[in-house]
Amino acid sequence: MNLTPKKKLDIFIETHALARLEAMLGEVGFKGWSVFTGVEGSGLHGAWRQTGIVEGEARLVIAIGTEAACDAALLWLADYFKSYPGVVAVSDVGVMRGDRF
Amino acid sequence: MNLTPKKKLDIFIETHALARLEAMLGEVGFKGWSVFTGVEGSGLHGAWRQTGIVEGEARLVIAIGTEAACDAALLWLADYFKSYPGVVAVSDVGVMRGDRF
Amino acid sequence: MNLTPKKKLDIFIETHALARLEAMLGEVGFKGWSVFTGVEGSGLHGAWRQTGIVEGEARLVIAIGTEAACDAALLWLADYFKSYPGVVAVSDVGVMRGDRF
Amino acid sequence: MLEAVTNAALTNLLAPAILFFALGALAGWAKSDLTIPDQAAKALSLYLMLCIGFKGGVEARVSGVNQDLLASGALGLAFSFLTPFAAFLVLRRLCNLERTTAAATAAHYGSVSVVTFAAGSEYLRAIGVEFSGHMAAVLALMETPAILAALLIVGSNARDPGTTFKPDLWREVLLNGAAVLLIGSFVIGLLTGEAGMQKLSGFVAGPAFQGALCLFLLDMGLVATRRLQETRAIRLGLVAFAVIWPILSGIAALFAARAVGLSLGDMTLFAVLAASASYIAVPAAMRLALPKADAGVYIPMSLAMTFPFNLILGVPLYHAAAQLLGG
Amino acid sequence: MLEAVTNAALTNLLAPAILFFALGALAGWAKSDLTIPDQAAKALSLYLMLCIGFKGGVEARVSGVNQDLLASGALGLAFSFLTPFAAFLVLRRLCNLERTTAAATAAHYGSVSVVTFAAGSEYLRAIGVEFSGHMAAVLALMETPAILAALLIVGSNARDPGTTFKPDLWREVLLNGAAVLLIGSFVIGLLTGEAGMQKLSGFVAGPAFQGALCLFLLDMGLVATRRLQETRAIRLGLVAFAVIWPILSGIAALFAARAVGLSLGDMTLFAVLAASASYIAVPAAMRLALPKADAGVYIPMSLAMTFPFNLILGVPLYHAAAQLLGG
Amino acid sequence: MLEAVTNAALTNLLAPAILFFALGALAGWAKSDLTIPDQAAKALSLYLMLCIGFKGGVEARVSGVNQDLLASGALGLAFSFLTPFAAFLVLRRLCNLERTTAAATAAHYGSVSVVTFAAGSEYLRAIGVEFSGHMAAVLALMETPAILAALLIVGSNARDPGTTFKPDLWREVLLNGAAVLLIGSFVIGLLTGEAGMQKLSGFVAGPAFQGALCLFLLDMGLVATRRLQETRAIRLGLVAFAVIWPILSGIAALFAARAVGLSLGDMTLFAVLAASASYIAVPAAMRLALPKADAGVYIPMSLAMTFPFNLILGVPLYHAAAQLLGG
Ligand SMILES: Nc1ncnc2c1ncn2[C@@H]1O[C@H](COP(=O)(O)O)[C@@H](O)[C@H]1O
Ligand SMILES: Nc1ncnc2c1ncn2[C@@H]1O[C@H](COP(=O)(O)O)[C@@H](O)[C@H]1O
Ligand SMILES: Nc1ncnc2c1ncn2[C@@H]1O[C@H](COP(=O)(O)O)[C@@H](O)[C@H]1O
Ligand code: NA
Ligand code: NA
Ligand code: NA
Repeated sequence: MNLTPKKKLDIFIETHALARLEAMLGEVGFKGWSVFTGVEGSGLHGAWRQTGIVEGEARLVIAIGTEAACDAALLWLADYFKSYPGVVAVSDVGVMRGDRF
Repeated sequence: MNLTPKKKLDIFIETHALARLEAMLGEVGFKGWSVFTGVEGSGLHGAWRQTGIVEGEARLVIAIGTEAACDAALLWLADYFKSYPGVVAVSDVGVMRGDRF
Repeated sequence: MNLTPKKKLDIFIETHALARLEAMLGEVGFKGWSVFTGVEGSGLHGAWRQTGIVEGEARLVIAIGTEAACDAALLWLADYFKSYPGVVAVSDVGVMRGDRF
Repeated sequence: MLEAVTNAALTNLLAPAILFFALGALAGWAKSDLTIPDQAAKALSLYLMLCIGFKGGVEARVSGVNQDLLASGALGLAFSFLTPFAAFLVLRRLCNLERTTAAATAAHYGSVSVVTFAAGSEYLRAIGVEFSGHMAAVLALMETPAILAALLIVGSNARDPGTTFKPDLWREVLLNGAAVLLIGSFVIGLLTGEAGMQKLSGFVAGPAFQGALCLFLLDMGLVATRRLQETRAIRLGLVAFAVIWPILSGIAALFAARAVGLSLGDMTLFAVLAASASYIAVPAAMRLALPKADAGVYIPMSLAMTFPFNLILGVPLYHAAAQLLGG
Repeated sequence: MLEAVTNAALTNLLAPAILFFALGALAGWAKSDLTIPDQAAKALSLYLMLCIGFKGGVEARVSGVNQDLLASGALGLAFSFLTPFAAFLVLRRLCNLERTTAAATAAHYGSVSVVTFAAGSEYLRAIGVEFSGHMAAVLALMETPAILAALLIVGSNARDPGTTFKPDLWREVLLNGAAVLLIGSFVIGLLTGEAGMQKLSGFVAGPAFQGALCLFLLDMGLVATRRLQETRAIRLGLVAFAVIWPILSGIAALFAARAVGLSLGDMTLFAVLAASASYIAVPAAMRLALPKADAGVYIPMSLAMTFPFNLILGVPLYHAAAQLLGG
Repeated sequence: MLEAVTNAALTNLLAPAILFFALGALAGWAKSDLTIPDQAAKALSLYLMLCIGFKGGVEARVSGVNQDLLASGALGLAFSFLTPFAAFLVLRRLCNLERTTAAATAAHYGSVSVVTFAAGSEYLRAIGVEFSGHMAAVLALMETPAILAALLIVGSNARDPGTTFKPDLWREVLLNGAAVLLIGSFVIGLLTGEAGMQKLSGFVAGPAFQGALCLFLLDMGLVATRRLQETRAIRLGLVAFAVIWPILSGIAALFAARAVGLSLGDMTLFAVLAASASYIAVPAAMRLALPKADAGVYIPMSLAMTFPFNLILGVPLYHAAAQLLGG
């Protein structure tokens, strides 16, 4: 299979920032992303669990895109994470139809 | 730790194709996979959100397997994605007990 | 962007082991992790689906950390997987603010 | 006449269910973070279908399988299957919609909306107009034929010629969950009759049903407004279609219903069905059958334009027109 | 006699709850995409347990802690703990099941199914046969001992000797959610008595409970058929066990129940409990305690064979047998 | 007097809802695997808010917009906005809490808990004390001002000066889901009045509401105990605050309520509101507005200490005090 190298972002972020984050991803050049709900987690800001009562909840946003888009998103995230909980990890992936990313 | 290199597929696909996709994965040699539900997303075919009313929903299928199985799955997916929304990303992972994949 | 290389674990595991697993992750040096619920899956121990009635369910635990923490976790998992279903995959990721992992 | 319609519309507007829809719409529009969990919404929607089907079946058993049932059933099948052809032409010619998307949209308008039907029934109940239980069966029958019509319209070029993937189309179309649950519950109502109703009355009717409808409409309001806000460019032609087509379709349905001699209540409900557009079964089928059709067109139209229009103005309007026609 | 059983079976068959189970089974078998959201199903199952426990507690308070309660409680504990040993032998010898899987399966049959109990109670209510509230406590008591029996049977080689991981077995076994909710609700019912019932009657009994049971059984039908279709090779011996064992176990329970002098209704319910197989608490415990046992054997057996059999035929059968025995 | 309080507390303790809370707490403490699905819990909480708002609106319509409504509304706004300043000082000085966390915690105590209000209303209903429907509006009004107070307290250094990210604070604060649903349902109740109530009575009141409250409190018990067990170091000063502050706040509220002439029932409910602490709207706002505040402090305090205290002892205590004050 002929695969094109791209970057994949795994972004763990609180729900309230989701709309902003997605808008930013679109602006910096991501043509797509997918969002998942976590059920629990832990980090420097403590542990959380999704109970339906106290709604501490985090989302995982997976976004595959070009290195340039990825760098721009990281810049935004670096600023965001100064105040808010969350982490991001970057990895290398291969995709088919590379021009659609 | 003694790790064996394998390939990991992250497949974003609509729910209706899930049964077919899983059957295919089994046929081309994957010995396991896991399926997750997204809550929202965006792509070339537009944005969607899982609301319980209009059920546009995507699944993430994670399948770890051999390079050969991975290539066969990509072939199938390339054909499928000609008509239907979705993307797939391939990455390198290391696993324990390599013969069970 | 200045990224630090870290290891990412994708751990597929049954729900009943979750509390133990998380405790272990904390002990071996992971400063954070996130947990997701699968909706269905398949493996050497057969297929399962989350229905709300017979609750065969698996979780995906994503943990990003140092190579040392990762090795210690793999040791624990190797022992655990001798008796129980589940798999783990290790991959390379880059993170910002490397010292927080 | 106009005054009567206005009064009726006002009565309708002050029904709790409609007000909860408005509350949801307002909250969605103001971007409140109010949300109904998706699984709860799905469960509510299954519950509403179960109730509607079951109550219809019980009532149909009481009144027996009569000519009205056959007539309205046949009419329903005909409307669901035939109107998409007309709608397709209008959407192509007057609204300049791309071929596949036009066919998919036409299917939505040929098919029906369960919640619009529920709102219509509640409206009639509130103003004391009787209707037949078998209209629930007509509802179920009208879900699917429109999908077949769309497939016929698009013909063989529904999917990319290059692909070899063949979806399991017939099963999805004929055995979609909504139709199965509606028809199944109807049959169970038929089989158990009054005895079954005695056991379940407080579950399928009365405050429990009303309350669930309120909660579901609250969510519909939230989802519809949010969907509308996300829609990039709303074309005027499509907005016009989403409002005018239901009126035309509803009036045509009234004439047809009168021709076969349905009662006032049944005429109204049949018009409501004809005027309503699907947002559950048909979108699911279209994703499978016509993946190239643009969901960004048909979902906002049926969910965020036609649905609120019918809910708020359409229902009392069709009833007033049915009265005019001497139903 | 046969005619009486047939009539009873027919009455049972036409109960809405049973028909909804059939609808689900049919839809699942035809591969319809109808599904109940998993969290809704889980919530329904918790709700049913809460109702059963609470109602039982209230009724037990009314009738007081009497000898019947103690006798049936002791009998329940004994059946749950002892029958797995017999079932294990049969599964090993006659069905050739592998040792660990046989023990795990035996535990399922020693334990009980809450929904089968609910269906049995509704059946008795429908035909006007009285039973004691404390049978709900017996239900709760029978959940767990069978698990202990399986652990005893397998002995120390339950887990791989190479592993050092020790699951928190006792907590999971003794404090499994189903048992805690059933017993807890029973105690709350006992404590609040009629006063509590007055507040909650419309929530825990009547149409609300009936309706929830219908919806849950619809889902059980869907899940059971789907599970069956996914089961690779269904061995005849296991199918035979899944149908014959409940009958034998039910009849043994009837004799025991008569011996201690239970009423007709209580005899029937005790047979239903003995005949029913767990599909919630025991599978969860087995995944933890006996991970090498094959869930592809015990889940389809208890969920997709024994459960439907008991629901549709078993319940009226055990009742007829109880009458024969002069309960 | 003491005897009366003890008796009242006992009555309260034996209410099914309180017992279900205790069951949940016990199960959580014993680490049972009992859990309520999160979407079901969320749906229950929305349902409870809808009911409380709607019932309040209907009753407010019956009694008309009177001086009491204005007085208690104004009082509610004042308490919600002003008490956080006092609470902040206490938390800083006496409990040595870090500045931002102290402000966030103070906001929780200025705001209110819907379920504590529901429990208080049920308590009054159970002992036959009347209260006004418009107290539900007071509940809704008290949700938000406390958040504004916290923002004022912390001032401009709420977020890291280095960041340029500006959250959409006002929308989240003013249009939080809980407030929107409560106020919206209240208005719908006002608009539809008795006619609406007739349609929905069995849904929003009686056993359905009581049962949902039981189920939700069961989950609250589970979640609260689990949250407490996960809390690393519980500081004595904070435990003391979580119990003493509500009492002081409740008593202050009683004096204020008597001063403006509220009835005995309304006085009690106003004290309950003042004494209760938010665990839905305020935590969500704080995550956005004061991300540096430690959720590991304010969540366990409001959810796992103050909530159970109010539920079990506080409610009867405030009522007894209201009687003493001659309400
Ligand atoms: N090392 C990690 N691996 C995976 N997820 C993490 C990690 N650190 C943090 N997270 C997730 O991000 C959330 C916020 O992180 P933090 O800002 O460290 O509290 C946590 O609650 C986790 O869900
Ligand atoms: N670049 C991407 N990264 C992550 N997920 C994506 C990406 N592109 C598409 N997806 C997911 O796949 C779905 C279908 O993609 P598409 O065919 O591009 O509309 C989207 O709705 C997303 O959920
Ligand atoms: N190769 C794989 N790729 C992704 N997930 C897997 C894989 N193998 C197993 N799993 C997941 O882990 C669970 C237990 O695996 P197993 O022990 O192989 O039965 C499965 O049910 C899957 O959810
Ligand atoms: Na239509
Ligand atoms: Na049994
Ligand atoms: Na307060």
